[in-house]
Amino acid sequence: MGLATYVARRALFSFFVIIGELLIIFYLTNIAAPDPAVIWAGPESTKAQVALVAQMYHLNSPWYVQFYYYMVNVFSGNWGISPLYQQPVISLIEEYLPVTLELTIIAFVFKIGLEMTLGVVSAMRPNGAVDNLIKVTYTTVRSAPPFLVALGLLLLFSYGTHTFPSSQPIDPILGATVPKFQFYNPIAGKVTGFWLVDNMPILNALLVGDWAAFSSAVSHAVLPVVTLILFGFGGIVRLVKVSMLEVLDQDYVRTARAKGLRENVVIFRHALRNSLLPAFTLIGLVFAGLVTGSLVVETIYGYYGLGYYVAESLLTFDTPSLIGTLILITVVIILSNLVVDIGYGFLDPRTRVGY
Amino acid sequence: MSKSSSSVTLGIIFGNWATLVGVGILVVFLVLSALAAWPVTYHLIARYSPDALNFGSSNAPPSLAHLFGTDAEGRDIFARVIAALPIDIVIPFEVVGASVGIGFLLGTFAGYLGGWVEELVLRVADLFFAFPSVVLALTISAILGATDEGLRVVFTELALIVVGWPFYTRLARAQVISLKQMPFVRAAEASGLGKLRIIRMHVIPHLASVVAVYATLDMGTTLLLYSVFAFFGLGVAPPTPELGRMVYDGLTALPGNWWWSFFPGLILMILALGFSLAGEGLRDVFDPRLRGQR
Amino acid sequence: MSPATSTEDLVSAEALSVTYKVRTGFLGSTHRVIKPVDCVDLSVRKGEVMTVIGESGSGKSTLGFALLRLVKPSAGRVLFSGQDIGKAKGSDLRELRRQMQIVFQDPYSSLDPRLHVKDIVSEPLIGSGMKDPGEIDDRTSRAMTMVGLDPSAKSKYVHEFSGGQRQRIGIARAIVGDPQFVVLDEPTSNLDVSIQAQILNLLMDLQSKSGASYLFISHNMAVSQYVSDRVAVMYAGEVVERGTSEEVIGEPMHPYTQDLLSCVPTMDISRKVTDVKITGDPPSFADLPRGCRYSNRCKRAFDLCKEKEPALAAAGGREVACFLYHKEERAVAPPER
Amino acid sequence: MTDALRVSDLWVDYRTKGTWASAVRGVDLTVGEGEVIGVVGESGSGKSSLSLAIMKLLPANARARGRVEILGKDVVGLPANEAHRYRGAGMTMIFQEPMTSLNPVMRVSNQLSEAVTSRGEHYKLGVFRADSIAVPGGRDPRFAMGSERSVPPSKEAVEALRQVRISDPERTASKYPHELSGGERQRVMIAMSFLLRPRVLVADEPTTALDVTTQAQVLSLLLGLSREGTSILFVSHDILVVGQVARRVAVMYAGEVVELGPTEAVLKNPLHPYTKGLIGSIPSGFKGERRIEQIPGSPPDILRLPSGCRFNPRCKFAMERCRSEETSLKEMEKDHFVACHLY
Repeated sequence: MGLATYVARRALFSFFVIIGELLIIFYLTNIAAPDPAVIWAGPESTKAQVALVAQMYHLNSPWYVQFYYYMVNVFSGNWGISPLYQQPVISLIEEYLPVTLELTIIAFVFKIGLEMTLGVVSAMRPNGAVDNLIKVTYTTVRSAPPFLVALGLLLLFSYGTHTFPSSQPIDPILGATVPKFQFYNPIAGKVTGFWLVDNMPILNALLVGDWAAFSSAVSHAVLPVVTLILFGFGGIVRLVKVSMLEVLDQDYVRTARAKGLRENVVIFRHALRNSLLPAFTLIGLVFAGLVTGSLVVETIYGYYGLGYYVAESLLTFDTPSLIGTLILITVVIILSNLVVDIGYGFLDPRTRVGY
Repeated sequence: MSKSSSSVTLGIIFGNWATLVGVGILVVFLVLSALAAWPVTYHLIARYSPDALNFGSSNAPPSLAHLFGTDAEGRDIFARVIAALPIDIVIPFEVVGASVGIGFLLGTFAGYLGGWVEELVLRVADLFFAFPSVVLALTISAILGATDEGLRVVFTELALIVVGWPFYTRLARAQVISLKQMPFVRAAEASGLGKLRIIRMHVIPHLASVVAVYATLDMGTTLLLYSVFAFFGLGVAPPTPELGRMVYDGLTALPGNWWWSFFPGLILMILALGFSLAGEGLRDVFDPRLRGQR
Repeated sequence: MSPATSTEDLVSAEALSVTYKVRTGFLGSTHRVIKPVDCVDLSVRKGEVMTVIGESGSGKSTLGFALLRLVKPSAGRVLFSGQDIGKAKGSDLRELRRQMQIVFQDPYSSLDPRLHVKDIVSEPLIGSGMKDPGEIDDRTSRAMTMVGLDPSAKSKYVHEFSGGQRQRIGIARAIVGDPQFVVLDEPTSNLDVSIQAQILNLLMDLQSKSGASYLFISHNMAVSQYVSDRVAVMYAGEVVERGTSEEVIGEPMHPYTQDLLSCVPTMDISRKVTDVKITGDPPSFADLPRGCRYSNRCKRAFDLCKEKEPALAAAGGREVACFLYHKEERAVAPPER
Repeated sequence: MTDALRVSDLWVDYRTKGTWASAVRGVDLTVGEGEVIGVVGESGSGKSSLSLAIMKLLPANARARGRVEILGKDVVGLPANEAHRYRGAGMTMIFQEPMTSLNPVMRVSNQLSEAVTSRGEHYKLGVFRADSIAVPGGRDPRFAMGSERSVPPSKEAVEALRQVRISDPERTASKYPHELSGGERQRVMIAMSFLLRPRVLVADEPTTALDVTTQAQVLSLLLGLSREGTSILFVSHDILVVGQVARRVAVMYAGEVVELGPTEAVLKNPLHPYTKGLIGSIPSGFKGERRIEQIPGSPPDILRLPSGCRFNPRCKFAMERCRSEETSLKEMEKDHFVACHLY
């Protein structure tokens, strides 16, 4: 009952978020802009193209008619045509999204794991040598603009030592030969692929068992993943450290010790979970941060994913692509926040039931 | 106390020295950017004008003559970095200043007045919180900037403020809500002090210190964020030099002329570090919960 | 006991209720309404010390706050010298505020750490509209002297004072405007016994000198007995027994009051509180028993107690809300919970 | 009667502002088997530091000197990683704040079961045999991180909850601490002690945060525990509460024991002026009947202790000698000691 109410309320709120965002964008593109057709067609387009676009998006009609078609199009999946690629935005997203999703999820898992571990390690000996080293490292790293980290790694490991390749998600020669993953789909009743999975270079190679492609995809992903991990690094380290120190000072940790439990049991069973809890509230933000980071990271490494696509659209003022990806990213982030919050509710019994 | 001497040294350096270093960095950069208005600065410090073309020494690697090297047109990158400082420093102040102003005002009154005012402000702030703020700001900035290159930087700042204010609104409101429960505020109410006076005497002094900490830390973040906007061409219009854009422009010259991108990025990092260290120092002063255990 | 008391009411609460919304459900997704003060009638006479005794969660502090208009009642009203304080506005309200003051439990959080002592103490004067800095300064110094603080300390910050001295600052703030009514919300419960003695003696001296009415909120029987003329015992948001201190504490009638008193350790260590057989815990507002709110813990409860709620009515010289002393007809209307 | 706990010349120092300041100054105390001894003192008297030092649970910026023997074994000199062998079935502790003394993310039953497991391990080891190194690695799937499953509470846990008079113990066992009231939580803490069957229990203000009706129940449970052979060090600021449970009382002031004797003797015939003042400060009687005594001033800061007798600045009997010469405990009547130059 509680959970269902909660999810329903969140779903309703999420709907308003998307509507709100669409309103802002509609206002900017169709009303505030001095020449809406140019916005939609792109600044480089010819007069004829502009006229065509104006007709396509009903830009010569009154604003409420425009608004009607704008909303209908958004909710029916007709997200316009990218002037840059001359393809429907939705099919571009289909192509690029899985690549970035794979990259950010890998980075996310490693980042959370690494930061939490370092936070706990720092708290074991506050102001000790290890703690200070960690502190110096993250303070410096998080001040670096994401492109500087990417650039540094690129210069060192790609151009310098040639340890890792400098661009693309996979070696293009290998990439062309990897078959797409297929499986027997009991619902469709036939062998099909799965768009999300078979467009993820690492997972797809793994599932079809192409080891050459797999190792190529992995080595192409190393530098982007490391850069994403270092992007905004330290927030969780610090939070975990502070809350661990606080928890270690709590009465219930003393109770655990007074019970005669060994120190490692006290730390791992009693202190750890409580001190990791506050970090979970930051997890949604971390994920959103990684999505942002992927714009820069994919641009510099030429990693053809959603981030690269958004960056290209920004640089060429490709409005339909920008709006399409914005809506998509909003949905992804809303969903991830929902998952995080529900997960938090289950991890912390205090938030679960009211009495 | 069996701490190794090196760790104690690191601790001391990071305790008080860190704040000093942070403030030092900020002062140096503020002075430099103030001086950047006069051409004589470049001759004294960099020895070249940021716009002077010198095809004779184009693509020169870093050297004593050109500390950060030169670009394809032979312009001195060090001089161009100095020329880019004013805009890169002033933007965080403008953006954070405006966000703090709006957020502080809305949050304080929402928290103190309660009722429908609070409900409305909170809902709107929540709405903005649910947006992927950076991507939204980038999109807004790109849509508005598509038509007018000259106004792009203004649109970018607006976009950053649009996504920046909700944080301060929530921060201020949360602080006010907890202050409102404090017996000393209750006592002021019982004494017949007006709401405005209570806000002025009891709420704002407490709030200001907390907001100051976050604002200082946020300046560093905003600087980095703006550099990302500039990186994507959403900053000031060329030919005005701009650190983020210089990094982007330099990417084409990789791996050969790495210094085109590297030094502007490095300067951004040092500047952001300055804000971050100064903010951490403030936090230690104002937030006793974290005092001494950074 | 104290001869200065009159029978005229200074402050009276009429059918006063306070309700709060609390968040429940998954991540606070639903609300529930609780009623920490439930239809309470209470009056404080001119020049007397009235004590509200109650355990944690009995609603006693909320009641004190509502009497001062620091929380808004959901029903009922509070009269101060016949004037409805809920309706007062502007200069009337300022005058009321000057007449009614409060001393809080925690001497730390009740004093703004960023202000000088003089700014804290003079707050009620400024709140009542006093402008003349000379007069403000005079009265601040006088109030500080009265509570045993050196007026030369008025430019210090509160963190320079000990807990007991801080509580003196809080008392100075309360009395600086010569209020007729002061609410003392457990003013000594955070203090050590030796400091508590100093503060209690100070309060009693101030009260007898000024002739003001005090509403003392306490969970400590010995302290309540020591300071009060009259006593009201609260349980789960309701007053269950009310009368003079000699009656209620000397010869308690309500089973709750009796049990409460039997649990208080005294100098007579042969009387063991550990022999008292009381079960259960104080109820939570979210889960009140049917009928009389004490019926689930009461040793003398009978069928009627679990069905109807007894009303506060005269018995044995005081008022008691218990069916042992008056039968069915005194039940209140079926509770709407 | 053998001594379960023997504290001799115990000092506890805290590192503040670069120097060491002593919160406990040379305390000697013995607790017999099954005996309840009360320690009374105001804030800053060092009573909490004393309890933490006995439990070897002092914070990182504190150190203990002297001896604390549990059944003849000293724990002060013990390395930190061996202290756990003496806690649990050896000695355990109950804290003032029932709201924070249970782990908020673990079910009550699991926290109780831990006590059973811990006791088992101690028994396997032979509790005070420090030479037995091998500790069985009891891995209980219930306690794996994140898997806080609702396993049926162990019989022993339920039985312990019943013993501390919790109604519906099965349901309570499967709850989380935040779903319990303060009194219930403190009773869960006592149930834990019942399960551990410790030789020594340190109870640091165990009833201060509770209502009087709950306090009476908790006090009677503690007495029940002592009847089963547990020695209890009952620490409180309230001499009347201590009087209800303790056979002997130690009164602490500024880190020292200033008076020690049978409860009745100390309450009826206090010798030290501080004890007299403390008892005189307790409000009694109706309004206007009698004015309570008050001790002037406030307890000293451990960084700036007065010389001589620590109480002399607040003492109305203070003599010249009190300002210069320190005091030590003297036996005035049988088993009744006082540290005062008046005697």
